[in-house]
Amino acid sequence: MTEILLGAALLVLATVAAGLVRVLRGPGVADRVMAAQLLGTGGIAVLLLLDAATGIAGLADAALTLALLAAFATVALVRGAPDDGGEPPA
Amino acid sequence: MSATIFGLLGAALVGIGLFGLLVRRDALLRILAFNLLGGGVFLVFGAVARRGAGAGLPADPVPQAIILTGIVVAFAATTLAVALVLRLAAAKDRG
Amino acid sequence: MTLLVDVFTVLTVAAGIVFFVAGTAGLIRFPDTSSRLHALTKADHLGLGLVVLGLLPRAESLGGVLRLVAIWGLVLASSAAAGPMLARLARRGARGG
Amino acid sequence: MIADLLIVAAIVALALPVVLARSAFTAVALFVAYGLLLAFAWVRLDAVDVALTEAAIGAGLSGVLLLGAARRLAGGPPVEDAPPGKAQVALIGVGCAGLAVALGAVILALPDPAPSLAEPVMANIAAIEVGNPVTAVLMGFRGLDTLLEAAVLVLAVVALWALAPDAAWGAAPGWRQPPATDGPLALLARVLPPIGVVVAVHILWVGADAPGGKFQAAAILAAMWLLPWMAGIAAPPPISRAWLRIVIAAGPVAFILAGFAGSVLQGAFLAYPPGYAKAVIIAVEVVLTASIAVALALLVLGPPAEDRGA
Repeated sequence: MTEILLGAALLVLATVAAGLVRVLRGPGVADRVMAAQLLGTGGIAVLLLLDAATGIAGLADAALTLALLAAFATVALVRGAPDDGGEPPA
Repeated sequence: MSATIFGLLGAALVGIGLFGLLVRRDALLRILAFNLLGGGVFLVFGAVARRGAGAGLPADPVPQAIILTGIVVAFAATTLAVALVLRLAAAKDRG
Repeated sequence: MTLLVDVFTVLTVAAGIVFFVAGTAGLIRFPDTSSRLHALTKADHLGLGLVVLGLLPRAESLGGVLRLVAIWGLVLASSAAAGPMLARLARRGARGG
Repeated sequence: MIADLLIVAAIVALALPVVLARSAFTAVALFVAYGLLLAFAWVRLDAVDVALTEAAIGAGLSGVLLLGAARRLAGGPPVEDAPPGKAQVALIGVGCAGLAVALGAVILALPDPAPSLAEPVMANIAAIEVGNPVTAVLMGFRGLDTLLEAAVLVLAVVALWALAPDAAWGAAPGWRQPPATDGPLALLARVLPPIGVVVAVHILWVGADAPGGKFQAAAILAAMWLLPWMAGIAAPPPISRAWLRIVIAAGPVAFILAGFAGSVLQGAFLAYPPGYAKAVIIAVEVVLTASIAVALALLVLGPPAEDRGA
Protein backbone atom coordinates (compact mmCIF):
# COMPACT_ATOMS: atom_id res chain seq x y z
CA MET A 1 0.00 0.00 0.00
CA THR A 2 2.86 2.34 0.85
CA GLU A 3 4.29 1.96 -2.65
CA ILE A 4 0.91 2.68 -4.24
CA LEU A 5 0.50 5.88 -2.23
CA LEU A 6 4.07 6.97 -3.00
CA GLY A 7 3.45 6.31 -6.68
CA ALA A 8 0.27 8.36 -6.51
CA ALA A 9 2.19 11.22 -4.88
CA LEU A 10 4.78 11.07 -7.66
CA LEU A 11 2.05 11.13 -10.33
CA VAL A 12 0.40 14.21 -8.82
CA LEU A 13 3.82 15.86 -8.50
CA ALA A 14 4.44 15.16 -12.19
CA THR A 15 1.12 16.73 -13.22
CA VAL A 16 1.88 19.77 -11.07
CA ALA A 17 5.31 20.09 -12.66
CA ALA A 18 3.67 19.85 -16.09
CA GLY A 19 1.29 22.64 -15.06
CA LEU A 20 4.32 24.85 -14.50
CA VAL A 21 4.60 25.11 -18.28
CA ARG A 22 1.64 27.50 -17.99
CA VAL A 23 3.42 29.69 -15.41
CA LEU A 24 6.36 29.96 -17.74
CA ARG A 25 4.37 30.52 -20.94
CA GLY A 26 1.72 32.82 -19.53
CA PRO A 27 0.77 34.74 -21.57
CA GLY A 28 -1.63 36.61 -19.32
CA VAL A 29 -1.28 37.45 -15.65
CA ALA A 30 -4.32 35.30 -14.87
CA ASP A 31 -2.66 32.24 -16.41
CA ARG A 32 0.38 32.64 -14.19
CA VAL A 33 -1.74 33.07 -11.08
CA MET A 34 -3.79 30.00 -12.00
CA ALA A 35 -0.71 27.87 -12.36
CA ALA A 36 0.47 29.05 -8.94
CA GLN A 37 -2.90 27.96 -7.60
CA LEU A 38 -2.46 24.55 -9.23
CA LEU A 39 0.89 24.32 -7.48
CA GLY A 40 -0.90 24.93 -4.18
CA THR A 41 -3.73 22.43 -4.69
CA GLY A 42 -1.51 19.74 -6.21
CA GLY A 43 1.13 20.36 -3.56
CA ILE A 44 -1.42 19.76 -0.81
CA ALA A 45 -2.44 16.46 -2.44
CA VAL A 46 1.23 15.41 -2.71
CA LEU A 47 1.86 16.20 0.96
CA LEU A 48 -1.28 14.34 2.11
CA LEU A 49 -0.38 11.26 0.05
CA LEU A 50 3.19 11.35 1.40
CA ASP A 51 1.80 11.67 4.93
CA ALA A 52 -0.41 8.61 4.47
CA ALA A 53 2.47 6.66 2.89
CA THR A 54 5.35 7.51 5.21
CA GLY A 55 3.80 8.88 8.39
CA ILE A 56 6.61 11.47 8.69
CA ALA A 57 5.46 13.82 11.44
CA GLY A 58 4.24 17.23 10.39
CA LEU A 59 3.44 16.60 6.73
CA ALA A 60 -0.32 16.96 7.28
CA ASP A 61 0.33 20.22 9.15
CA ALA A 62 2.49 21.37 6.25
CA ALA A 63 -0.47 20.66 3.95
CA LEU A 64 -2.72 22.69 6.26
CA THR A 65 -0.26 25.60 6.20
CA LEU A 66 -0.04 25.37 2.43
CA ALA A 67 -3.85 25.45 2.17
CA LEU A 68 -3.94 28.73 4.13
CA LEU A 69 -0.93 30.33 2.50
CA ALA A 70 -1.79 29.31 -1.07
CA ALA A 71 -5.08 31.20 -0.65
CA PHE A 72 -3.13 34.15 0.72
CA ALA A 73 -0.62 34.06 -2.15
CA THR A 74 -3.40 33.88 -4.74
CA VAL A 75 -5.10 36.94 -3.25
CA ALA A 76 -1.75 38.72 -3.22
CA LEU A 77 -1.08 37.84 -6.86
CA VAL A 78 -4.53 38.98 -8.01
CA ARG A 79 -4.40 42.20 -5.97
CA GLY A 80 -0.87 42.95 -7.09
CA ALA A 81 -1.43 42.27 -10.77
CA PRO A 82 -0.78 45.20 -13.10
CA ASP A 83 -4.27 46.25 -14.18
CA ASP A 84 -3.71 48.76 -16.92
CA GLY A 85 -3.31 46.06 -19.53
CA GLY A 86 -0.10 47.67 -20.59
CA GLU A 87 3.35 46.31 -20.21
CA PRO A 88 4.86 47.55 -16.95
CA PRO A 89 8.39 48.82 -17.47
CA ALA A 90 10.94 46.04 -17.13
CA MET B 1 21.34 10.61 -2.59
CA SER B 2 18.68 13.29 -2.04
CA ALA B 3 21.25 15.29 -0.09
CA THR B 4 23.69 15.36 -3.02
CA ILE B 5 21.00 16.20 -5.59
CA PHE B 6 19.64 19.12 -3.61
CA GLY B 7 23.14 20.22 -2.64
CA LEU B 8 23.95 20.50 -6.33
CA LEU B 9 20.68 22.39 -6.86
CA GLY B 10 21.80 24.78 -4.14
CA ALA B 11 25.10 25.33 -5.96
CA ALA B 12 23.22 26.01 -9.21
CA LEU B 13 20.91 28.48 -7.46
CA VAL B 14 23.89 30.35 -6.03
CA GLY B 15 25.25 30.70 -9.56
CA ILE B 16 21.88 31.77 -11.02
CA GLY B 17 21.23 34.24 -8.21
CA LEU B 18 24.67 35.83 -8.43
CA PHE B 19 24.31 36.16 -12.20
CA GLY B 20 20.98 37.95 -11.81
CA LEU B 21 22.38 40.16 -9.07
CA LEU B 22 25.24 41.30 -11.29
CA VAL B 23 23.48 41.53 -14.65
CA ARG B 24 20.01 42.93 -13.92
CA ARG B 25 19.62 46.67 -13.40
CA ASP B 26 16.13 46.78 -11.93
CA ALA B 27 16.51 47.00 -8.15
CA LEU B 28 13.53 44.72 -7.42
CA LEU B 29 14.90 42.03 -9.75
CA ARG B 30 18.22 42.31 -7.97
CA ILE B 31 16.47 41.70 -4.65
CA LEU B 32 14.78 38.62 -6.16
CA ALA B 33 18.12 37.37 -7.46
CA PHE B 34 19.64 37.90 -4.03
CA ASN B 35 16.87 35.76 -2.54
CA LEU B 36 17.60 33.00 -5.06
CA LEU B 37 21.24 33.15 -4.00
CA GLY B 38 20.21 32.91 -0.35
CA GLY B 39 17.90 29.98 -1.08
CA GLY B 40 20.82 28.20 -2.71
CA VAL B 41 23.00 28.70 0.36
CA PHE B 42 20.20 27.36 2.59
CA LEU B 43 19.84 24.30 0.35
CA VAL B 44 23.56 23.55 0.56
CA PHE B 45 23.27 23.82 4.33
CA GLY B 46 20.18 21.59 4.23
CA ALA B 47 22.13 18.99 2.25
CA VAL B 48 24.82 19.06 4.94
CA ALA B 49 22.09 18.60 7.58
CA ARG B 50 20.62 15.65 5.66
CA ARG B 51 24.01 13.97 5.45
CA GLY B 52 24.36 14.32 9.21
CA ALA B 53 21.52 11.89 9.86
CA GLY B 54 22.08 9.83 12.95
CA ALA B 55 20.94 8.96 16.47
CA GLY B 56 17.53 7.98 15.10
CA LEU B 57 17.03 11.37 13.40
CA PRO B 58 16.61 11.67 9.62
CA ALA B 59 18.83 14.76 9.61
CA ASP B 60 21.08 16.84 11.85
CA PRO B 61 18.72 19.24 13.69
CA VAL B 62 21.36 21.93 14.41
CA PRO B 63 21.85 23.15 10.81
CA GLN B 64 18.09 22.86 10.28
CA ALA B 65 17.42 25.19 13.22
CA ILE B 66 20.02 27.64 11.88
CA ILE B 67 18.33 27.53 8.44
CA LEU B 68 15.02 28.41 10.13
CA THR B 69 16.48 31.51 11.75
CA GLY B 70 18.31 32.25 8.50
CA ILE B 71 15.09 32.29 6.49
CA VAL B 72 13.48 34.73 8.94
CA VAL B 73 16.53 37.03 8.98
CA ALA B 74 16.77 36.91 5.16
CA PHE B 75 13.12 37.92 5.01
CA ALA B 76 13.76 40.85 7.35
CA ALA B 77 16.67 41.95 5.15
CA THR B 78 14.47 41.68 2.05
CA THR B 79 11.78 43.88 3.57
CA LEU B 80 14.39 46.49 4.45
CA ALA B 81 15.84 46.37 0.92
CA VAL B 82 12.38 46.75 -0.62
CA ALA B 83 11.61 49.70 1.66
CA LEU B 84 14.89 51.39 0.66
CA VAL B 85 14.09 50.91 -3.04
CA LEU B 86 10.58 52.33 -2.62
CA ARG B 87 11.90 55.32 -0.63
CA LEU B 88 14.52 55.98 -3.30
CA ALA B 89 11.87 55.87 -6.03
CA ALA B 90 9.67 58.29 -4.05
CA ALA B 91 12.62 60.65 -3.57
CA LYS B 92 13.37 60.55 -7.31
CA ASP B 93 9.73 61.27 -8.13
CA ARG B 94 9.77 64.41 -6.05
CA GLY B 95 13.15 65.73 -7.13
CA MET C 1 -11.59 -4.77 6.68
CA THR C 2 -8.15 -3.37 5.87
CA LEU C 3 -8.43 -4.87 2.39
CA LEU C 4 -11.71 -3.07 1.88
CA VAL C 5 -10.15 0.19 3.06
CA ASP C 6 -7.16 -0.31 0.76
CA VAL C 7 -9.36 -0.96 -2.26
CA PHE C 8 -11.44 2.12 -1.44
CA THR C 9 -8.32 4.27 -1.09
CA VAL C 10 -6.79 3.03 -4.33
CA LEU C 11 -10.00 3.61 -6.28
CA THR C 12 -10.66 7.14 -4.97
CA VAL C 13 -7.03 8.27 -5.16
CA ALA C 14 -6.79 6.91 -8.72
CA ALA C 15 -9.96 8.79 -9.64
CA GLY C 16 -8.49 11.90 -8.01
CA ILE C 17 -5.33 11.60 -10.08
CA VAL C 18 -7.44 11.32 -13.25
CA PHE C 19 -8.95 14.71 -12.40
CA PHE C 20 -5.55 16.21 -11.62
CA VAL C 21 -4.23 15.03 -14.98
CA ALA C 22 -7.35 16.34 -16.71
CA GLY C 23 -7.00 19.71 -14.99
CA THR C 24 -3.37 20.06 -15.94
CA ALA C 25 -4.06 18.95 -19.51
CA GLY C 26 -6.78 21.60 -19.71
CA LEU C 27 -4.48 24.23 -18.22
CA ILE C 28 -1.87 23.51 -20.85
CA ARG C 29 -4.00 22.73 -23.90
CA PHE C 30 -7.10 24.94 -23.73
CA PRO C 31 -6.87 27.92 -26.08
CA ASP C 32 -8.03 30.83 -23.91
CA THR C 33 -7.77 31.96 -20.31
CA SER C 34 -11.44 31.54 -19.39
CA SER C 35 -11.62 27.90 -20.41
CA ARG C 36 -8.30 27.23 -18.72
CA LEU C 37 -9.70 28.74 -15.51
CA HIS C 38 -12.75 26.52 -15.90
CA ALA C 39 -10.59 23.40 -16.32
CA LEU C 40 -8.36 24.19 -13.37
CA THR C 41 -10.91 25.25 -10.77
CA LYS C 42 -13.29 22.34 -11.36
CA ALA C 43 -10.95 19.47 -12.04
CA ASP C 44 -8.30 20.19 -9.44
CA HIS C 45 -10.59 20.64 -6.50
CA LEU C 46 -12.51 17.51 -7.38
CA GLY C 47 -9.16 15.74 -7.63
CA LEU C 48 -8.05 16.96 -4.22
CA GLY C 49 -11.48 16.11 -2.79
CA LEU C 50 -11.22 12.53 -4.03
CA VAL C 51 -7.70 12.17 -2.64
CA VAL C 52 -8.91 13.50 0.73
CA LEU C 53 -11.90 11.14 0.61
CA GLY C 54 -9.64 8.20 -0.12
CA LEU C 55 -7.32 9.04 2.77
CA LEU C 56 -10.11 9.68 5.30
CA PRO C 57 -10.52 6.03 6.44
CA ARG C 58 -6.76 5.82 6.96
CA ALA C 59 -6.64 8.75 9.39
CA GLU C 60 -5.41 7.65 12.78
CA SER C 61 -7.62 9.87 14.92
CA LEU C 62 -10.67 12.08 14.85
CA GLY C 63 -8.26 15.03 14.75
CA GLY C 64 -6.68 13.63 11.61
CA VAL C 65 -10.10 13.32 9.95
CA LEU C 66 -10.97 16.89 10.94
CA ARG C 67 -7.66 18.15 9.59
CA LEU C 68 -8.19 16.44 6.22
CA VAL C 69 -11.70 17.86 5.91
CA ALA C 70 -10.49 21.30 7.01
CA ILE C 71 -7.76 21.29 4.36
CA TRP C 72 -10.25 20.51 1.61
CA GLY C 73 -12.70 23.08 2.95
CA LEU C 74 -9.99 25.76 3.04
CA VAL C 75 -8.93 25.05 -0.53
CA LEU C 76 -12.54 25.10 -1.74
CA ALA C 77 -13.33 28.36 0.05
CA SER C 78 -10.20 30.13 -1.13
CA SER C 79 -10.53 29.01 -4.72
CA ALA C 80 -14.20 29.93 -4.73
CA ALA C 81 -13.06 33.41 -3.77
CA ALA C 82 -10.08 33.48 -6.10
CA GLY C 83 -11.95 32.16 -9.15
CA PRO C 84 -14.13 35.24 -9.79
CA MET C 85 -11.18 37.54 -9.05
CA LEU C 86 -9.09 35.67 -11.58
CA ALA C 87 -11.90 35.77 -14.12
CA ARG C 88 -12.17 39.53 -13.70
CA LEU C 89 -8.43 39.85 -14.06
CA ALA C 90 -8.53 37.75 -17.25
CA ARG C 91 -11.35 39.88 -18.67
CA ARG C 92 -9.38 43.06 -18.05
CA GLY C 93 -6.87 41.43 -20.32
CA ALA C 94 -3.99 42.09 -18.00
CA ARG C 95 -0.71 40.90 -19.41
CA GLY C 96 2.42 40.30 -17.46
CA GLY C 97 4.79 40.01 -20.38
CA MET D 1 14.99 9.76 -6.72
CA ILE D 2 12.69 10.49 -9.70
CA ALA D 3 10.75 12.85 -7.45
CA ASP D 4 13.99 14.63 -6.49
CA LEU D 5 15.03 15.14 -10.08
CA LEU D 6 11.53 16.35 -10.98
CA ILE D 7 11.61 18.93 -8.18
CA VAL D 8 15.14 20.04 -9.10
CA ALA D 9 14.22 20.43 -12.77
CA ALA D 10 11.10 22.44 -11.88
CA ILE D 11 13.00 24.73 -9.48
CA VAL D 12 15.74 25.45 -12.03
CA ALA D 13 13.08 25.99 -14.72
CA LEU D 14 11.53 28.66 -12.45
CA ALA D 15 14.72 30.23 -11.09
CA LEU D 16 16.24 30.99 -14.49
CA PRO D 17 13.26 33.01 -15.78
CA VAL D 18 13.04 34.87 -12.43
CA VAL D 19 16.47 36.26 -13.23
CA LEU D 20 15.74 36.80 -16.92
CA ALA D 21 12.11 38.02 -16.70
CA ARG D 22 11.19 41.19 -18.58
CA SER D 23 8.60 42.52 -16.14
CA ALA D 24 8.88 42.67 -12.38
CA PHE D 25 5.40 41.18 -11.92
CA THR D 26 6.26 38.08 -13.93
CA ALA D 27 9.48 37.66 -11.95
CA VAL D 28 7.59 37.88 -8.64
CA ALA D 29 4.86 35.44 -9.77
CA LEU D 30 7.56 32.96 -10.76
CA PHE D 31 9.34 33.59 -7.47
CA VAL D 32 6.19 32.71 -5.49
CA ALA D 33 5.90 29.44 -7.44
CA TYR D 34 9.60 28.83 -6.78
CA GLY D 35 9.04 29.33 -3.04
CA LEU D 36 6.22 26.76 -3.02
CA LEU D 37 8.41 24.24 -4.83
CA LEU D 38 11.32 24.88 -2.50
CA ALA D 39 9.05 23.70 0.32
CA PHE D 40 8.96 20.29 -1.40
CA ALA D 41 12.74 20.23 -1.61
CA TRP D 42 12.79 20.72 2.18
CA VAL D 43 10.34 17.86 2.68
CA ARG D 44 12.62 15.63 0.59
CA LEU D 45 15.57 16.74 2.75
CA ASP D 46 13.64 15.59 5.86
CA ALA D 47 13.36 19.17 7.08
CA VAL D 48 9.60 19.52 7.57
CA ASP D 49 10.13 22.40 10.02
CA VAL D 50 11.98 24.32 7.31
CA ALA D 51 9.37 23.36 4.69
CA LEU D 52 6.63 24.90 6.85
CA THR D 53 8.64 28.12 7.26
CA GLU D 54 9.52 28.29 3.57
CA ALA D 55 5.89 27.86 2.51
CA ALA D 56 4.71 30.53 4.94
CA ILE D 57 7.48 33.11 4.56
CA GLY D 58 9.11 32.30 1.22
CA ALA D 59 5.91 32.00 -0.76
CA GLY D 60 3.26 33.80 1.30
CA LEU D 61 4.71 36.88 2.99
CA SER D 62 7.49 37.52 0.44
CA GLY D 63 4.91 37.32 -2.33
CA VAL D 64 2.77 40.07 -0.80
CA LEU D 65 5.78 42.26 -0.07
CA LEU D 66 7.35 41.95 -3.53
CA LEU D 67 4.09 42.20 -5.47
CA GLY D 68 3.17 45.36 -3.60
CA ALA D 69 6.58 46.79 -4.40
CA ALA D 70 6.36 45.77 -8.06
CA ARG D 71 2.98 47.43 -8.35
CA ARG D 72 4.13 50.65 -6.73
CA LEU D 73 7.33 50.82 -8.76
CA ALA D 74 5.54 50.20 -12.07
CA GLY D 75 5.47 53.38 -14.12
CA GLY D 76 8.24 54.93 -12.06
CA PRO D 77 11.36 56.50 -13.51
CA PRO D 78 13.50 54.10 -15.56
CA VAL D 79 16.74 52.72 -14.21
CA GLU D 80 19.66 55.02 -14.88
CA ASP D 81 22.56 52.57 -14.75
CA ALA D 82 24.03 51.70 -18.11
CA PRO D 83 23.16 48.16 -19.22
CA PRO D 84 26.10 45.74 -19.09
CA GLY D 85 27.65 45.01 -22.48
CA LYS D 86 27.41 41.61 -24.17
CA ALA D 87 31.01 40.74 -23.38
CA GLN D 88 30.49 41.77 -19.77
CA VAL D 89 27.36 39.60 -19.46
CA ALA D 90 29.19 36.65 -20.98
CA LEU D 91 32.09 37.13 -18.59
CA ILE D 92 29.76 37.33 -15.59
CA GLY D 93 27.92 34.24 -16.84
CA VAL D 94 31.13 32.26 -17.12
CA GLY D 95 32.24 33.42 -13.68
CA CYS D 96 28.93 32.51 -12.03
CA ALA D 97 28.84 29.13 -13.76
CA GLY D 98 32.39 28.54 -12.57
CA LEU D 99 31.38 29.40 -9.01
CA ALA D 100 28.39 27.03 -9.19
CA VAL D 101 30.58 24.22 -10.53
CA ALA D 102 33.19 24.81 -7.83
CA LEU D 103 30.50 24.76 -5.13
CA GLY D 104 29.08 21.58 -6.67
CA ALA D 105 32.53 19.98 -6.57
CA VAL D 106 32.79 20.89 -2.88
CA ILE D 107 29.42 19.23 -2.22
CA LEU D 108 30.52 16.07 -4.03
CA ALA D 109 33.71 16.07 -1.96
CA LEU D 110 32.02 16.44 1.44
CA PRO D 111 33.60 14.13 4.04
CA ASP D 112 32.09 10.72 4.63
CA PRO D 113 30.86 9.93 7.25
CA ALA D 114 29.49 13.44 7.62
CA PRO D 115 30.14 15.29 10.88
CA SER D 116 26.91 15.49 12.83
CA LEU D 117 25.57 16.98 16.03
CA ALA D 118 22.53 14.68 15.96
CA GLU D 119 24.07 12.35 18.60
CA PRO D 120 24.82 15.03 21.23
CA VAL D 121 21.40 16.61 20.59
CA MET D 122 19.59 13.33 21.21
CA ALA D 123 21.83 12.52 24.20
CA ASN D 124 20.85 15.77 25.94
CA ILE D 125 17.32 16.36 24.67
CA ALA D 126 15.82 15.00 27.90
CA ALA D 127 17.12 18.10 29.71
CA ILE D 128 15.15 20.39 27.39
CA GLU D 129 11.98 18.29 27.84
CA VAL D 130 10.65 18.85 24.30
CA GLY D 131 10.26 16.11 21.68
CA ASN D 132 11.06 18.09 18.52
CA PRO D 133 14.88 18.21 18.18
CA VAL D 134 14.74 21.39 16.07
CA THR D 135 12.76 23.17 18.80
CA ALA D 136 15.22 21.81 21.36
CA VAL D 137 18.10 23.36 19.39
CA LEU D 138 16.26 26.65 18.84
CA MET D 139 15.15 27.15 22.45
CA GLY D 140 17.81 25.18 24.28
CA PHE D 141 21.22 24.39 22.83
CA ARG D 142 21.35 27.42 20.53
CA GLY D 143 18.89 29.54 22.49
CA LEU D 144 21.21 32.55 22.32
CA ASP D 145 21.04 32.53 18.50
CA THR D 146 17.27 32.54 18.61
CA LEU D 147 17.31 35.38 21.14
CA LEU D 148 19.58 37.46 18.90
CA GLU D 149 17.42 36.63 15.91
CA ALA D 150 14.30 37.87 17.72
CA ALA D 151 16.24 41.06 18.46
CA VAL D 152 17.18 41.35 14.77
CA LEU D 153 13.48 41.43 13.87
CA VAL D 154 12.90 44.30 16.32
CA LEU D 155 15.89 46.16 14.87
CA ALA D 156 14.60 45.57 11.34
CA VAL D 157 11.26 47.16 12.28
CA VAL D 158 13.10 50.14 13.81
CA ALA D 159 15.26 50.52 10.69
CA LEU D 160 12.20 50.27 8.47
CA TRP D 161 10.33 52.93 10.42
CA ALA D 162 13.41 55.16 10.25
CA LEU D 163 12.75 55.37 6.49
CA ALA D 164 9.44 57.13 7.05
CA PRO D 165 9.35 60.75 5.86
CA ASP D 166 9.08 63.27 8.71
CA ALA D 167 5.54 64.27 7.75
CA ALA D 168 4.32 60.69 7.89
CA TRP D 169 5.92 59.76 11.23
CA GLY D 170 3.49 58.10 13.59
CA ALA D 171 0.90 57.41 10.89
CA ALA D 172 -0.41 54.02 9.82
CA PRO D 173 2.15 51.94 7.91
CA GLY D 174 1.70 50.59 4.40
CA TRP D 175 -0.17 51.94 1.43
CA ARG D 176 -3.92 52.07 1.01
CA GLN D 177 -5.52 49.15 -0.78
CA PRO D 178 -8.58 49.63 -2.97
CA PRO D 179 -11.45 48.47 -0.76
CA ALA D 180 -13.41 45.34 -1.56
CA THR D 181 -16.54 45.90 0.48
CA ASP D 182 -18.44 42.96 -0.94
CA GLY D 183 -17.77 40.04 -3.21
CA PRO D 184 -15.54 37.01 -2.76
CA LEU D 185 -12.43 38.78 -1.51
CA ALA D 186 -14.23 40.61 1.29
CA LEU D 187 -15.83 37.34 2.38
CA LEU D 188 -12.50 35.49 2.33
CA ALA D 189 -10.81 38.28 4.28
CA ARG D 190 -13.46 37.94 6.98
CA VAL D 191 -13.74 34.14 7.09
CA LEU D 192 -10.12 33.07 6.73
CA PRO D 193 -8.41 34.92 9.63
CA PRO D 194 -10.30 33.16 12.48
CA ILE D 195 -9.54 29.78 10.92
CA GLY D 196 -5.95 30.83 10.38
CA VAL D 197 -5.56 31.83 14.03
CA VAL D 198 -6.74 28.36 15.11
CA VAL D 199 -4.27 26.75 12.70
CA ALA D 200 -1.45 28.99 13.98
CA VAL D 201 -2.17 28.06 17.60
CA HIS D 202 -2.19 24.40 16.59
CA ILE D 203 1.17 24.73 14.77
CA LEU D 204 2.70 26.53 17.75
CA TRP D 205 1.41 23.93 20.21
CA VAL D 206 2.51 20.83 18.28
CA GLY D 207 5.89 22.52 17.68
CA ALA D 208 7.13 21.27 21.05
CA ASP D 209 7.01 17.64 19.92
CA ALA D 210 6.51 17.65 16.13
CA PRO D 211 7.46 19.94 13.24
CA GLY D 212 6.05 23.41 13.81
CA GLY D 213 6.77 26.19 16.26
CA LYS D 214 6.89 29.91 16.75
CA PHE D 215 8.28 31.06 13.39
CA GLN D 216 5.75 29.07 11.39
CA ALA D 217 2.86 30.07 13.64
CA ALA D 218 3.95 33.71 13.59
CA ALA D 219 4.17 33.76 9.80
CA ILE D 220 0.63 32.37 9.55
CA LEU D 221 -0.65 34.91 12.08
CA ALA D 222 1.03 37.74 10.18
CA ALA D 223 -0.55 36.57 6.93
CA MET D 224 -3.98 36.45 8.57
CA TRP D 225 -3.49 39.95 9.96
CA LEU D 226 -2.52 41.24 6.52
CA LEU D 227 -5.46 39.66 4.69
CA PRO D 228 -8.13 42.22 5.75
CA TRP D 229 -5.66 44.98 4.91
CA MET D 230 -5.11 43.51 1.44
CA ALA D 231 -8.87 43.43 0.93
CA GLY D 232 -9.03 47.08 1.97
CA ILE D 233 -11.55 46.41 4.75
CA ALA D 234 -9.26 47.21 7.69
CA ALA D 235 -6.45 49.70 8.18
CA PRO D 236 -3.27 48.80 10.07
CA PRO D 237 -2.79 50.60 13.42
CA PRO D 238 -0.66 53.79 13.43
CA ILE D 239 2.93 53.09 14.44
CA SER D 240 2.66 55.60 17.27
CA ARG D 241 0.46 53.19 19.24
CA ALA D 242 2.13 52.16 22.48
CA TRP D 243 0.63 48.65 22.50
CA LEU D 244 2.15 47.94 19.10
CA ARG D 245 5.63 48.78 20.33
CA ILE D 246 5.13 46.85 23.58
CA VAL D 247 4.06 43.71 21.71
CA ILE D 248 7.06 43.91 19.37
CA ALA D 249 9.51 44.24 22.25
CA ALA D 250 7.75 41.76 24.57
CA GLY D 251 9.16 38.62 22.93
CA PRO D 252 12.88 39.38 23.21
CA VAL D 253 12.32 40.90 26.67
CA ALA D 254 10.54 37.75 27.90
CA PHE D 255 13.34 35.63 26.44
CA ILE D 256 16.01 37.74 28.16
CA LEU D 257 14.12 37.62 31.48
CA ALA D 258 13.89 33.84 31.22
CA GLY D 259 17.64 33.84 30.51
CA PHE D 260 18.44 35.89 33.61
CA ALA D 261 16.11 33.73 35.68
CA GLY D 262 18.37 30.87 34.60
CA SER D 263 21.43 32.83 35.73
CA VAL D 264 19.94 33.33 39.18
CA LEU D 265 18.40 29.88 39.69
CA GLN D 266 20.80 27.63 37.76
CA GLY D 267 23.95 29.69 37.56
CA ALA D 268 24.01 30.08 33.77
CA PHE D 269 22.27 32.41 31.30
CA LEU D 270 19.36 30.65 29.56
CA ALA D 271 19.70 27.54 31.78
CA TYR D 272 16.27 26.10 32.40
CA PRO D 273 15.37 24.69 35.84
CA PRO D 274 14.96 20.88 35.66
CA GLY D 275 11.33 19.83 35.57
CA TYR D 276 10.17 23.26 34.39
CA ALA D 277 12.13 23.51 31.14
CA LYS D 278 9.17 22.71 28.89
CA ALA D 279 6.85 25.09 30.74
CA VAL D 280 9.37 27.95 30.52
CA ILE D 281 10.08 27.25 26.84
CA ILE D 282 6.41 27.21 25.89
CA ALA D 283 5.70 30.38 27.87
CA VAL D 284 8.57 32.19 26.11
CA GLU D 285 7.48 30.78 22.74
CA VAL D 286 3.91 32.07 23.14
CA VAL D 287 5.13 35.62 23.82
CA LEU D 288 7.74 35.36 21.05
CA THR D 289 5.09 34.20 18.58
CA ALA D 290 3.01 37.32 19.19
CA SER D 291 6.08 39.54 18.84
CA ILE D 292 7.36 37.87 15.70
CA ALA D 293 3.90 37.88 14.11
CA VAL D 294 3.47 41.63 14.65
CA ALA D 295 7.05 42.32 13.53
CA LEU D 296 6.65 40.25 10.34
CA ALA D 297 3.36 41.95 9.47
CA LEU D 298 4.88 45.41 10.04
CA LEU D 299 7.88 44.48 7.91
CA VAL D 300 5.55 43.53 5.04
CA LEU D 301 3.53 46.74 5.48
CA GLY D 302 6.64 48.91 5.28
CA PRO D 303 7.16 52.38 6.72
CA PRO D 304 4.33 54.92 6.86
CA ALA D 305 4.41 56.96 3.67
CA GLU D 306 3.29 60.50 2.85
CA ASP D 307 1.72 59.49 -0.40
CA ARG D 308 -1.02 57.15 0.81
CA GLY D 309 -2.78 56.84 -2.51
CA ALA D 310 -0.50 54.91 -4.83
